[in-house]
Amino acid sequence: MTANPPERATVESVELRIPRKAEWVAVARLAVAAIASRMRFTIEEIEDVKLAVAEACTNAIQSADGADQIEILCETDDTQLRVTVANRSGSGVAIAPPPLAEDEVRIDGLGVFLIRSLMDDVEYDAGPETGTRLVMIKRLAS
Amino acid sequence: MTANPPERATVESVELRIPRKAEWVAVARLAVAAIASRMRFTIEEIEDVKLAVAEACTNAIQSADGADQIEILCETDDTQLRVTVANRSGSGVAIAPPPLAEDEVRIDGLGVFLIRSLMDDVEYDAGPETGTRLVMIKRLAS
Amino acid sequence: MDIKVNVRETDGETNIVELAGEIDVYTSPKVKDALGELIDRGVYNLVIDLEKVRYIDSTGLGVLIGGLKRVREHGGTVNLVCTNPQIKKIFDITGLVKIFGIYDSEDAAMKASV
Amino acid sequence: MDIKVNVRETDGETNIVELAGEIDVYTSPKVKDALGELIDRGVYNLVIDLEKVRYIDSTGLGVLIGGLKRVREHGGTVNLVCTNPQIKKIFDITGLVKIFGIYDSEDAAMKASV
Ligand SMILES: Nc1ncnc2c1ncn2[C@@H]1O[C@H](COP(=O)(O)OP(=O)(O)O)[C@@H](O)[C@H]1O
Ligand SMILES: Nc1ncnc2c1ncn2[C@@H]1O[C@H](COP(=O)(O)OP(=O)(O)O)[C@@H](O)[C@H]1O
Repeated sequence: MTANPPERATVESVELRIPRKAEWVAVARLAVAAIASRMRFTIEEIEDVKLAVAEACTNAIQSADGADQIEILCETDDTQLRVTVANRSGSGVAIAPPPLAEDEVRIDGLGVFLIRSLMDDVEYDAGPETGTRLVMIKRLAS
Repeated sequence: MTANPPERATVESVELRIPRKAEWVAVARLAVAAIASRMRFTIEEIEDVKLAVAEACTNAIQSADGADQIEILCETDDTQLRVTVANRSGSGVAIAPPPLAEDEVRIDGLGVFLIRSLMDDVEYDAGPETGTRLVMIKRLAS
Repeated sequence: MDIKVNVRETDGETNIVELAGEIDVYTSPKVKDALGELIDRGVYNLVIDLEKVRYIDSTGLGVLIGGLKRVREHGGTVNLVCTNPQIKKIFDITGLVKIFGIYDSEDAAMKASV
Repeated sequence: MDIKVNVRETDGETNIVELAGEIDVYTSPKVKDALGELIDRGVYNLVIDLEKVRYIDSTGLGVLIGGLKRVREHGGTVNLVCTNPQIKKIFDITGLVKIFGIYDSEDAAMKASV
């Protein structure tokens, strides 16, 4: 016998694609906040999701993989919000980020650290085929 | 010689897909407002675009064509915001809207009238192949 | 992204319906139900206060028009309180300013209601 | 979705940098430039007022940390004014509360600055 996943309420999805540019992250942030507001999240939880998604977009922008779009998929049900942030690159190959100017401070991992702190579940995969995908889950208090 | 269209500034696109349900229209509205805010629109113009896009989504919901998603494409350049609202139906066939309850008032055309009043340019096409598409343009003051 | 409906009785025959939030395709049924309930109870003079409404679309306008139609059958009135320029503009361009009384305050709308 | 930077000189050596809006990957370079300009001019004691900041992300934090690093080379200080619980929370979970002085008012931050 295989373990069946627990039965799930109906999933409703919102998909958003923005140019992979800093000036569009605010749009993703506000759209995701609007989605989270439709659920039973508290204001603090909405802010958490907003920041986590923005951090994921910022990562996608700062990585130098040649993608020109960021895809944000939000899947909601009665229990949780699941957000997938992915680079839409032709090649999908994530390469090293550009070198920083001398006076720039790279606090490596601050973005991902924040995401992990703010969300309940985070999965991160980068592969030559899939590009970089960050999957984050925020659960509703039951 | 053919007439060349005037040269255009770079177009940047944001794509949004929401379930074809009333409770998601607010997400489209807020996302489009966020996009318009990134441009040089006045607060009044942003409200215009917000309402026009919401009316287009409402139409898409109230039509009974079996589509399960609404697709909102926002194309921006230095001169304008162009929003396309389309039903994503399998068949694409738009059929008559459901009959109204006796006490319901159908002010036919109020939605489309508002869209036409609030936007600078509106194109509307419904066909068996394309489904229903509403293309609306709001121009930036030059 | 929600609507709150608060009904207040007054000394006279008029009831004040205070709406707060956004009236759109999702929330307008709630407004419709609230108005319908009042009218079913025989309240035909309504002041609808839109001061806390940040957004209204054609479905919201449809609900207000529907309410007006119903109370008029009983010689009633619907007077609106609205100063928000964006919302007044919607009543302007749709021509609904000519159908509803639109006032700057509840007091003014109440006076017009009798 | 923008940031406003307002620099105010005071009687002493400290300058107050008042930020208003959202500090994210798009707007943080503007904050970085403003801080860099001050530090280039030899202002090494900064009070950064975040009371009108509604949102800050890791790039914004990075800019503040970068500023702190630079002024510290000259024995300077960066003290923050912040009471917004959501923003304080970000400084908490990242451990940055231990690196910055965070105060409830400009007065308190100014006093700590000397
Ligand atoms: N979406 C992504 N696409 C490609 N690379 C990524 C993505 N997210 C993170 N990375 C890579 O992981 C590294 C570490 O990310 P992160 O922990 O957030 O550090 P930082 O806060 O400095 O951006 C980044 O420098 C980047 O190279
Ligand atoms: N996106 C759409 N998809 C399918 N049908 C539509 C769409 N938009 C409008 N329609 C059709 O056009 C009719 C007129 O729309 P409209 O002028 O907005 O009237 P109303 O304000 O009563 O919805 C609607 O009843 C509907 O059948």
